[in-house]
This record gives sequence, structure tokens and C-alpha cells, in this order.
Amino acid sequence: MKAFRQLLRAVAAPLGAIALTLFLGFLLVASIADEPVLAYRELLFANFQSLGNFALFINRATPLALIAIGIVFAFRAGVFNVGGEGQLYLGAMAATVMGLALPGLPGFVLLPLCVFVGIAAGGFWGYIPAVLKVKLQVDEVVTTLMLNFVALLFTSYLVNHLLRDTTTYGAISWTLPESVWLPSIPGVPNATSAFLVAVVLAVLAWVLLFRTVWGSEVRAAGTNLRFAETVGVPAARRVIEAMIVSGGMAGLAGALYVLGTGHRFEQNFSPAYGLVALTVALLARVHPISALVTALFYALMLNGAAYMQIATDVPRSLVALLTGLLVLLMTARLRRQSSRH
Amino acid sequence: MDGSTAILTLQGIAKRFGDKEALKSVDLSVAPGEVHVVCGENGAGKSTLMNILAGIHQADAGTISLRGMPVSIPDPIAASRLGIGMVHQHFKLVPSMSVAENLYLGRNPRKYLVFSNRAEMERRAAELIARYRFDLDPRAPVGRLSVGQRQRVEILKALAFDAEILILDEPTAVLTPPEVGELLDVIANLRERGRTVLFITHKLREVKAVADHVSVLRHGESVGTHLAAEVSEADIARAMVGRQVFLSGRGADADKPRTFGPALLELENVSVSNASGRRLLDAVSLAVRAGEVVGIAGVDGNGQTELAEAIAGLLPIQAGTVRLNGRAITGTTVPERISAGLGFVPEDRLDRGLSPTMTIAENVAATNYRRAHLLRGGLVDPARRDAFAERAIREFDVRGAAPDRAIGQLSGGNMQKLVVAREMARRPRVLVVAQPTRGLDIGAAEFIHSRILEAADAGAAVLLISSELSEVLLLSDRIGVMYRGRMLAVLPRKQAEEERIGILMNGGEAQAA
Amino acid sequence: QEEFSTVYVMSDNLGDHGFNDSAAEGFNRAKEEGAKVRLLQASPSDPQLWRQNLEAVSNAGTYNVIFTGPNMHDNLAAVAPQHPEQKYVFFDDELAQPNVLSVKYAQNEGSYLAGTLAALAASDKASFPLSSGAKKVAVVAGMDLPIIQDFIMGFKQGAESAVPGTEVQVIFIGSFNDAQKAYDLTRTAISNGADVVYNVAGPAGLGILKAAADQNKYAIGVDSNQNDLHPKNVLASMLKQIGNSIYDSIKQVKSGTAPFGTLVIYGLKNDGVGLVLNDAIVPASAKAKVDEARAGVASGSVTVASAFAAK
Amino acid sequence: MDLVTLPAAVLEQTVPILLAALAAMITLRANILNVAVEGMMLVAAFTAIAVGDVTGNALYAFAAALVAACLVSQILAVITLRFGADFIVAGLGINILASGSILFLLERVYNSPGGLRPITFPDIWHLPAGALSFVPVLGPMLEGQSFIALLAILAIPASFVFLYRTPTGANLRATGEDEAAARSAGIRTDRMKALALLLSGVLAGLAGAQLAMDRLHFFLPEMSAGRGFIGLAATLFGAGTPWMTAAASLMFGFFGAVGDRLQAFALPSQFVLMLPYLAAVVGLTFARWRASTKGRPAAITETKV
Ligand SMILES: Nc1ncnc2c1ncn2[C@@H]1O[C@H](COP(=O)(O)OP(=O)(O)OP(=O)(O)O)[C@@H](O)[C@H]1O
Ligand SMILES: Nc1ncnc2c1ncn2[C@@H]1O[C@H](COP(=O)(O)OP(=O)(O)OP(=O)(O)O)[C@@H](O)[C@H]1O
Ligand SMILES: [Mg+2]
Ligand SMILES: [Mg+2]
Repeated sequence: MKAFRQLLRAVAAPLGAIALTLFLGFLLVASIADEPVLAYRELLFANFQSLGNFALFINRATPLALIAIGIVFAFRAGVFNVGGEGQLYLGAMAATVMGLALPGLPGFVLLPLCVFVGIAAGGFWGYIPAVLKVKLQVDEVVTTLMLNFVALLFTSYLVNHLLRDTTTYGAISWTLPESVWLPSIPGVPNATSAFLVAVVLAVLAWVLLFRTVWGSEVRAAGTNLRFAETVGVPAARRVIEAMIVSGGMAGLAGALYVLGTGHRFEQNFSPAYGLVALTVALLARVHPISALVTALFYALMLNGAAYMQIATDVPRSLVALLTGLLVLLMTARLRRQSSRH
Repeated sequence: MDGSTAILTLQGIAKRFGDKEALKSVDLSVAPGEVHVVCGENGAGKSTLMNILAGIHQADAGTISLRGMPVSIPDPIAASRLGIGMVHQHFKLVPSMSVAENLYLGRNPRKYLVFSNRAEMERRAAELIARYRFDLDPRAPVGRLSVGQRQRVEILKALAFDAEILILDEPTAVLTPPEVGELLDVIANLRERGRTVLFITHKLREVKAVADHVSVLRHGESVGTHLAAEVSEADIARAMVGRQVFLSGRGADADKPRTFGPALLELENVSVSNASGRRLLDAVSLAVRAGEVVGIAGVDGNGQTELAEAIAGLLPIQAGTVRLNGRAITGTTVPERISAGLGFVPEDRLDRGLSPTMTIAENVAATNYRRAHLLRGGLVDPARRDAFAERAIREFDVRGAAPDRAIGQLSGGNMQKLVVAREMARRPRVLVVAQPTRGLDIGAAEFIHSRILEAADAGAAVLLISSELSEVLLLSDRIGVMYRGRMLAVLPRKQAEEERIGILMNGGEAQAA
Repeated sequence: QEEFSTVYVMSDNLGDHGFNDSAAEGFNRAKEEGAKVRLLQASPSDPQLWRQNLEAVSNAGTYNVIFTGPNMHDNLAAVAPQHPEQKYVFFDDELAQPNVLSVKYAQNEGSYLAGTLAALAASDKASFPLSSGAKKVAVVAGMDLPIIQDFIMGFKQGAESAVPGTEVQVIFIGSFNDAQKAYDLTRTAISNGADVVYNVAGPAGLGILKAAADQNKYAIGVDSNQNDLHPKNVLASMLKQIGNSIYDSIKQVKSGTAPFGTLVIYGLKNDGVGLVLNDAIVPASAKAKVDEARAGVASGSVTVASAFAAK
Repeated sequence: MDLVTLPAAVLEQTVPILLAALAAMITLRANILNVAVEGMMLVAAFTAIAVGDVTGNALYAFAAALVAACLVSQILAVITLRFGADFIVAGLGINILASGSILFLLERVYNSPGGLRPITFPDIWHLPAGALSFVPVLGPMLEGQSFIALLAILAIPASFVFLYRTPTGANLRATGEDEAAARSAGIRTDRMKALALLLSGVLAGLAGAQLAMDRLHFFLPEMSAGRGFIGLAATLFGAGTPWMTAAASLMFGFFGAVGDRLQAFALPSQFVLMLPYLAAVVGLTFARWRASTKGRPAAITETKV
């Protein structure tokens, strides 16, 4: 019950900002579009107008949620993981390579293998900056950021020169064998069942972080390293583990994207999901379950915006504007900060 | 003393933080050129009151009069213009900057209008240092200074702008005994120069040593001002706490025969060096028996911290053996030592002792998840954990605490109680306690003392490390003295006259070992 | 049927002075003739958004024909079969579906001409005064993508066949937006001796042209006619006649003659790609040689290599 | 590889990163991780082109770019300092807002969502060729550089002098290092942070103006291409000190320029383009490793009592 109230508080906090942004946005839309009400109806509800739209909404939220939940682990361990994008790409690439390398294996073997190597690749990409931080105090913001570029370029090389489907014009790999395609969510065709994984993992992440000794050790290491050491927490190990989980989650997001949505690796498949998920995690106040909720909300806005653009003459840029405003206002408090503390 | 001659008069000062009434109604009158001590329990509102005088907080009600004129003090600059300077309980220094830069922080002398005039700044700093005969290098970065030196920088910072009234908030809490002596001299010196000093302390000895007047705060109210010469330490303690306080320990009845069990904590020639090869512990040997309290005295920085950390498993031991309950634990990890029966109260609660942003429940549970059965099916059971914390809060009388509050919001004394509570909860066979009452009021200190003694009575071996010689003398059955990483002597309490310990602490009489 | 309406589901933005703007030109021509036209722009790295747009307009069912741009292969493959009544035109790639008309451009053929011209310019100091005659040319490309490789292969082949031994530097920016880097790289190429730089970099290509102009060397534009951006330096522009082909397709759909279910390739033969010369600085002799090359490809006597396998 | 033009190329690649890095450095010293440099750069670049287009005056365009970036920085200041928003979230928000607003203006006002390319655009002053031919190495490196590039170089010592040789700089550093200490010394820490953001705006404005005005004379969305973040990395690499930050920026510039030249060897472009990023990770690791094996200076025992 208490946990629920806590959660409610975490979720309720940004509601004011959302309302304010929506209001400001409405004024903006009204000043431009002829039918602001229609525009807003599309923005908020078009995602639920058809199963198809709903599926796309789910598909949008899934990678965001998975990466954001991962980032929560890193943050809780005191690591600022800006590397979600690179971890995502490597995870997607690893799953693709595995699926293309052993197409003969039965799906029930190959699919878990693909998922596993995806997680491993992302986790490895989280492990490097974590070790450098723990052993040599190398700033993780720099390393994770730089490793993003490395991962993007590396996967770009692979997809263009080794795995490319030469029958199409795109920078896309050969299609994965259908045996490893993830099924859709029952009843919602084309909605990736990876979303269910995200839901389960959000809850699992919450349990791990707040209901296990491991979680409390990670958080102790993240808030006061010397305290952690003193009370017998292997702090360095926990930080590294949390980063492996963090990278692994992003890698999983990539693998599940490939297996559930794209069915092959595509260069530029991510509109900066890593960075958006970072925002999502921060807006969710670093809580895994509210990260899931925030990811859903964010996806709602993103996809709703597209419908708004299609249905009315509201320009696409207005949406970016609204999103920016939303992010900007979401952590603002409407009261002046107390001057001490 | 009547208001007309007073340099500073406070009337009806009140202050609340949210729903917490920190100050209800405080009256205070301070004569020019006196040393006025303010005491009170932790959380009585002393710091809050002084912060109001220093312009850091604003009073909700009441008046402040300076030399008979009512004044308002909206910010620290205004306070300094009015001649009020404050040395904070928690140092307010910038570690990377030099002494001179810290002294003139926010008020750098300039040249060519826009540039800092370093030469001038360092010259003035040197002058100031010389005037008060401090031993400080104006160019040394503050981060490299010892605690006592930093304290002096803080004092100079207040004096740099000709503070007529100098406020010192618990300046002695972190000082070594010799440093305390020097500080008291400085205060006397200031009084001679006609400065008025407002001095907050929990150490009643100091009150007797320097104060002209002593005022007592309790629960945000002033409960009286006395001539220091006319009241005893016990009187002040009673006024503070509202009841009689007995400071008792084993030292007081050292003659009483005691029997101890087998040695539970044994150190044999333990040596520790730092990365650059300097010996921090030099072949230290020591044994603490079941039921015994062994106190370690010594000037801070002679290896006491390292001794505690080496036992706790936080420093790698290069040579020698540590045995706990007869079993060698030299190379084992912290959790292994904890499960072997070690309890450890580190010297700095905010550094190693706690994670301030985590909840009270989590902090108290940190070393107890498995032993105290806080898990169910491998998962943390929040109800059990909260109940566990609840029990600690009750047993240790931690005021204003609830399991789900961040522990950093508690006062220092209350935090300290919870650290001790956490370590005692396991009923450790060996308990290492460092600086257990630093910054605590006399009531809280008495309480912690009695818990430490109870642990020993129940059969634990207690190693007490304190820079407070009186505390060591009060509690210990035997007393070890450390000097430059070596254990110079371990004396039975009866042979440990204060004077002899003092000589040992300064490295004298090395052959006594 | 009252009003003819069409929509272009883009995987990119307008304003690139290239492919997208060229497409928009074609739509605008159709618009002037009374068609209702909608252009749905989208971020170039968001396949899910393209899918969303594609599904939304397909579900709407109000468009006579839906155009989609490059990179949409999988999305179209998923959506088109679900809307068998809906007609689609797929640009710059191919998809075998009865309701999809695929349109491809032989950018390798156009680039072949660009390579021919570049090599001529780089070797002939007399007719091309800004050139050193050192037989060095360069391609500055956006990202290492298949379609870009198609450009490069054609260009190399053209250069080699026009002036054997011409050295072709290939340099990638790693982005289609980073015009500053494009500028720097172009200067690098020129300082390495290149006299002619072929722009294959989308929006960032503006930086290539500017750098060539600042260094007073030659450049060849791409996708739309960029000759007058720097009239003294841009020798020619390799055009995919996207606008034209879109306009033609719309007409065909209107009149019911569009060959849905097939692939149409626009190459040099049917003027779907071409090289627009900047006549002010390209002398007639060079023009003649380019024309000769064009004729060779168009007649089939020369085959230009491609980065794409035939299906 | 052409070694004669390499120094100049290194300098040119370094300048925008350096300016972005200094922008992030100034706020880092006030304890703000400024992720909004990217957004400020874009706004400045756009403003420069838009104003230059209208006025035909390079100086107006330049000034407008700086003012615009400063305005953005102050929006960030208000939302964080006045309304307590988180610096990082709000900074990311500023970036989205900046690119959104620019796109909005491009679509609505200019009808050209892909960018803004005025037919003619006023050039800015560049150091004429041969002006410094008497100086070896440095001379050819600096010739042809714009006054913004020269300003960028000057910004290194200037920021050093500001931080370490002026009272305001000292106040700013104190604010970043220990806010409570600064406040008790009577420093208005919120104002210091706002000031840091303002200076950051000036520097990011320079970076944006350089990007748009120095060579290109047009604006493209996303033309900053992550330089704001690379700059942030350079600052963290340089531990927030001016010279080290400059050195880190130079390293990025160096590997960028060398990478460009390596493309001539027909290596796969991806691996060449990776070079600056790999160099950053390896370099940083190596630097920390050296520091740790040299024996850390005797631990400064920070008493937090
Ligand atoms: N910033 C604050 N916010 C909320 N409560 C505060 C704040 N500062 C002080 N308090 C409350 O005011 C009370 C008085 O605190 P104060 O620091 O003045 O005590 P003190 O007498 O200095 O105690 P100590 O002896 O431990 O230093 C405390 O109990 C605390 O709860
Ligand atoms: N963020 C906060 N919210 C509420 N109360 C606070 C907060 N920070 C501090 N306090 C209160 O302010 C008081 C003064 O804090 P301070 O850090 O001076 O501790 P203290 O009691 O003086 O410490 P010590 O016992 O070591 O002397 C504490 O009693 C604490 O309860
Ligand atoms: Mg206090
Ligand atoms: Mg206190």
C-alpha cells in the first residue's frame, strides 16, 4: 500500500507540467491551425482509434521503456549512462548477426540465442565504461557518449558491407528467418510482444532495486560509495553489475526491436531512442515503473503528433516544440526553491 | 546585565522550518567584550539562532538590536557590515582555493577594476595571520590543511572584515585536545582585543574555561543566562537536558575487580602503509578480551583511523595478523568480518557511517538484512525492515525519526544514535567504535556511553577510539596510546594518569611500552 | 471521381536542394493542374514514423495514389498487401506487389556521365582553367549507404573510361547534415590534388560546393540543378528526374495507364537521369564527349556497373 | 598525407569544438552539466543566417547570434534557478525546443524546412593570406582563419583569466565547488550560475556563428551535428580547466583531421570516422592510468564533519 502511494506520488508529480504544456500547446495550435480541437483530439486519442494505431503506439513505447528502465539501474548506481543509443545498436546488430548466422536452428533455440547475444552485446558496451569508471575514475559521460559513435559506425560498417540485402536500395541487412520473429501481442496484430517483456521487466526492475539486498547495495554504492564499502557492499562490483544490466536492457531493446518489429537490422532505425530514454528516465525520477509509464506517455505524444500532422495542417515542428516545452517544464516546480539546501 | 549596556540583544526570536518550530521565543543579551557561551541539546536551535544573526536565515518574529539599535540582517554581507562574523559548525571553505582566497572569498581586493589583486590579498592574509599569531601559509590550498588549521582559516575569515562579534558554532567538536587548547587561547586573546565572542559548545569543561556568561537553550526557548563562574558543569547539564545527568563509566570505579573472558580481538604486529609507502600503522599489537573496553588515546592523525579501518577490513594489511574470536580475519572481506561478529562505528557518520539520501530504514538495515531476518523468500520485506528500524528508533530514543525519512534530515546526534543502533543490533562479539560522541550533546553522549558499556557487560570486546581524552578515561578498562602509527603503551586504567597519557600522546616516554 | 488526390509519404525532409525538393517540384506541377497534393515529411532516422504515416494515409483511403520514397521497402511490404485496392508508387527501390508501381533511377548511369566530365576537366587544363591537369578527382559522399555506393561506382567507371588513369578519391562525411565537415573534407580532397569534386551528400553537399568555390576548383552537383549556386565552379549537376517521373506517374495513374505491379527504371535511355551542364564553363568539346558517353550507355553498348544485384 | 595543410585543418576542426567545450566548461565550474550547448549553437547559427539574410550585415548577424544564444541560456537559467527544474532534463528540453522552434520558423516563415540558404551572404573578416608568413608553422596555420576562430583561441586565456584572476571568476568557482560556502561568503550563487550560463551562451553563440558564418553561409537543421556534446566531452576530459579543455578539443580536432586524410587510403570510412571517438576513450583511459600508476598524491583527507 505504501509502495503504491509512493509510486502514485512519483507518477503524479509531473501531471501538473503535462497539463500546463498541453494548455500552452493548445494555444499554439489554436493560433496556427484552423481546427485546434480536432488537432488535439488526434494528438491525444488517435492512438486508440484502431488496433493498428494502438500497435504502433506500443511499438514506439517498447524500446523507450526498455532502455529507460536500464538507465534507471545505471543512475541508481551513480553512473550517468548516456550510452543507451550505442548499446541499443549493438544489441540489435548482435541479434541480427546471430539470426543470420544460424538460420537452420529451430526457432525455440535460435530466438533465445538472438535475445541473449543482444543482451550480451549491450551489456558489454555498458561494462567497458563501468570498469573504466570504477578502476580508473574515467568519466563515464565521456566514455558512454563516445562509445555511441563507435557502435553506430561499427554497425554501419557491418550492415553496409557484410550483411546488406543487395536486392533492395536500403542500408538494411538480410531479413531474419521467420522462425525467430517475435509473435504479436495476442489480439493486437503487429504490436510487438516485446512490450509485455518491458512490462514484466519494469516490475522486475522495481523488485530488484527496491526489494532485494542486491538492489539496496546498488543504491548504497550509488549514493555514498564509502558508506557502501563500510557496510560490506562490494561497491565496485555492484556498480559494474548495474551498468551491465543497464547496457543489457538497451541491448535487449535492440534485439527485441529487430526480432519483433524490424525483422532485420536497419541503419538509422532509431530516432535517438537512447537520448529520449535518458530524458524519460529522468522525467520518471529514476523509478522503473514510472519509467514505463513515462515511456508510454512519451510514445503517445510522439505518435499522436504524427496523427495530428496528418489530420490537420499543424506542422510537424510544432510537435517538437511541444515536446521540448514538456521536457523543459516537467521537472520545474511552480514554487520558488527554498534558498538553503 | 541590563539591555542598555549590551552590544547585542535578541528578543522573542522565533523561526520555523515547515512544520518544525526550531525557535519558539529566544531572548539573549550579550555584553561587549565578553565570551558568551550558548549551550543546549542537539536540535535545541543553537545553530538556527546563530544563522539568523549571521544573515543566513531570517527570523519569523522577534527583534535583533545591535548597540541598542534594532537591525535587520537580510544576508551574510549585511551581517559582516554590521560587524558580525560566523564560524560555522560545518566548515564553509572552498578546498581548491588557497587560504588567502578563502579569506577574501566574495570580497577579493581588485586591481584595474576587474582583476583580483592576489598580491594584495596574500599580503593582507599574511598580515592577519601574523596578527593572530596563527601558523598558516596564505598560499596553501585549504584542501591540504588539517582540521584545526581549517578552523583557524574560518576564524580569520570572520575576523578579516573586523568582526566585532564573532560567532563560533561548535568549533571544538572536530579539534584534537591540543588544538582545543590553542583555540581557547585564541578566544581569550580576542576578548583581550575587545571582541565579543558567541561560542557554542557541548563540552562543559570549555564553558568553565573561557566563558563569562553561559546561556542555555532548550527546545527553541531560552531557559536562562548565568555567570559562568557561579554555575557548575552539573548545573549546566541539568539546565540543558532538564534532568540530572550522570556521567559514569568504568574509569570512575577502576578499583572494582572485573573478570574478562578470552581475547576476542587480537592484533599481532599489524602494519599498514599508504600508496606512497608511508607507514600508517607500524607493527601494532593489541588484544581486547570479552567484556573489556580498551580505549585508544592519541592525537588525531597518529594512526587511530587506520587502526579502526584495518580491523574493519577497509584498509589492506601489509603485515601481521588480525584475529577475531581466535580466527584469523586478516585477508577477509568486510561482509565476512561482519558475519564473523564485528561491529564498526566509523568516525565520520556522513562519510562512512550513512548514506544521507537513503531512508532511515535502509541505513539501519544495511548490515543486518540477513541476520535480522529482514528477508522473506529472498526478498526484502519492507514491513519487517520498517519494524526493525522502528525498534532502533525507539530503543535509542531518536527524536523526529520515521523509517521512511531520509536519514540526512536528522540532526547529527540522532544520526549517530542510528549508526550505533545499527551496529549493536547484531550483538557483535567485537565492537570497534570511533569518535562515538563527536558533536553530541551531553545527554546524547551519556546515552551512547551507556550503550557501549552495556555491550561490554554483555560480553563483547569493545575497542573505543576517541580524540576526547576524557571519554577514553571515563569508559576504558585499559588505555592504549598511539603515536606515529605505533602503539606506545597499553596501560591498565589505574596506571593511566591523565598526565602520563598526555606525555605519551606527544611521543614522550616511548620506553614506557 | 471528383478530385484527384495524392500523398507523398517521405522518409526525409524537404529543403535538401536534392532528391526531396526535386520530388516536391513534380508534385507541385501536378498541383498546378488541379491535383490535391500532400507531402508528409519525417525524420530521416525514424522508420516507425514512416510506417505510421504510411498506415494512416492507407487507412484513410482518400488518396488516389500514395507515393513513398526510399528506405520504405519493409514498411510498404507490410502495408501494401493489406490495402489491395490502394495504389502505391514506390520511388527509388522496388517491391513486387500488384498494387505497387516501382520506380528506380539508374544513378550509376548519371554518375557515369559525371565521372566522364570530371575526368575530362581534371585532365584538360586548357579548356578548364581552374584545373591543374593532374588527373585527380574526388567524390565526397554523405554516408556509406548502398545507393551512395551506386553513385560512386558509376562515377569511377565514367572517369576511368574517359581518361584512363584518373585517380578518384572517395571520402565519406558520415552524415548528411554536417555541412561544415563536408566543407573541411572537400578542402582536404582539393589539397590532395583533386580538381573536381562530385557532391553526393544531400543537404550537407552545399558545404562541398561552397568549399570548391572558395578554393576555386570545380564541383559537380547532384539531385537537382545546382549549377547556379556557384556558377563559376559548378560544372554540372547530375539529375535524377524525380520531379518529372513523379509528374508522369501521376498523369499515368489519372489516365489509368500506370503499370502497377511492374518496375520502371529511369536511366539515361529514357532521360530519367542526366547531367545538366553549366554551358558557361563547359566547352563544347567536353560537352561532345559527354554526349558521346551518354549515347553509349543509352544504346546499351556500355554497361555501367551497379551496387545492386538484380532481383 | 598532406602535412603542410594539416595544422590549419586541425585548427579548423578544433575551433567549433573548442568553443562548445569552453561553453560547457564555464557552467561546469558553476556545477552545471550543460547539455544545452548543442541547442544554443543551433539557435545562434540559425539567427546568424536569418539576420544576415535580412540586414546584409555580417556584424549584425554575428551580434544577433550571440544575443540569441544568450537568450536561450537565460531561459534555461530561469527554468532551473527560478523554478527548480533539473539542469540536465531542462537542458535536453532546451535542445528539443531549439530545434523544434527553428524547424517551425523554417516551415512557417521561410517555407523551406530543409534549411536556409540566402543567395548572397556577407562574409566575415578572415586573416588575409600572407599576413603572417614571417611566422613559421603558426603563420600558415592562422592565415585565412576568421576572426571568430581567432576569438576562439583568445577565449582560452580569457576564460583562464576570468576564472582564476578575477573576483567574479573566483566567486563562480566557489559556487561550483561548495555552494554553501559561497553563499555564506555573501556570494549570490544563483546569480553566479545565471552568469555562468550567460557566458556559456556567449561562447556557444560564437560556436554557432562560426559554424554558419565562417565558411558555409547557410543554415541546415542539425548542422551542429553533435559538436555541443563533443565539446561537453572535451570539457569533462579536460576536468573543467581551460588549458586541458583546449588540449582535449585539440585532440578531437587532430584526430578528426587525420581521419579525414586517412580516407585517402581507402580504409572503410566507418573506421576512419570512429577515430576521434576511440581516441577520446583511449586517451582518457591512458591519462587516468598514468595518473594512477604514478602513485596518487597522498590522499587529501577531506573532513566532512
Ligand atoms: N533547514 C532546516 N530545515 C528544516 N528543519 C530545520 C532546518 N534547520 C534546522 N531545523 C530544525 O531546527 C531544529 C534546531 O536545529 P539547530 O541546527 O538549530 O539545532 P542545534 O541546537 O544547532 O543542534 P546541534 O547541537 O545538534 O548543533 C532542529 O531540530 C531541526 O529539526
Ligand atoms: N533538508 C533538511 N530537511 C529538514 N531538516 C533538515 C534538513 N537539513 C538539515 N535539517 C535539520 O537541520 C538541523 C541542523 O542541521 P545540521 O547539519 O547543522 O546538524 P546538527 O544537528 O547541527 O549536527 P550535529 O549534531 O553534528 O551538531 C538538523 O537538526 C536537521 O534536522
Ligand atoms: Mg548546530
Ligand atoms: Mg551540532
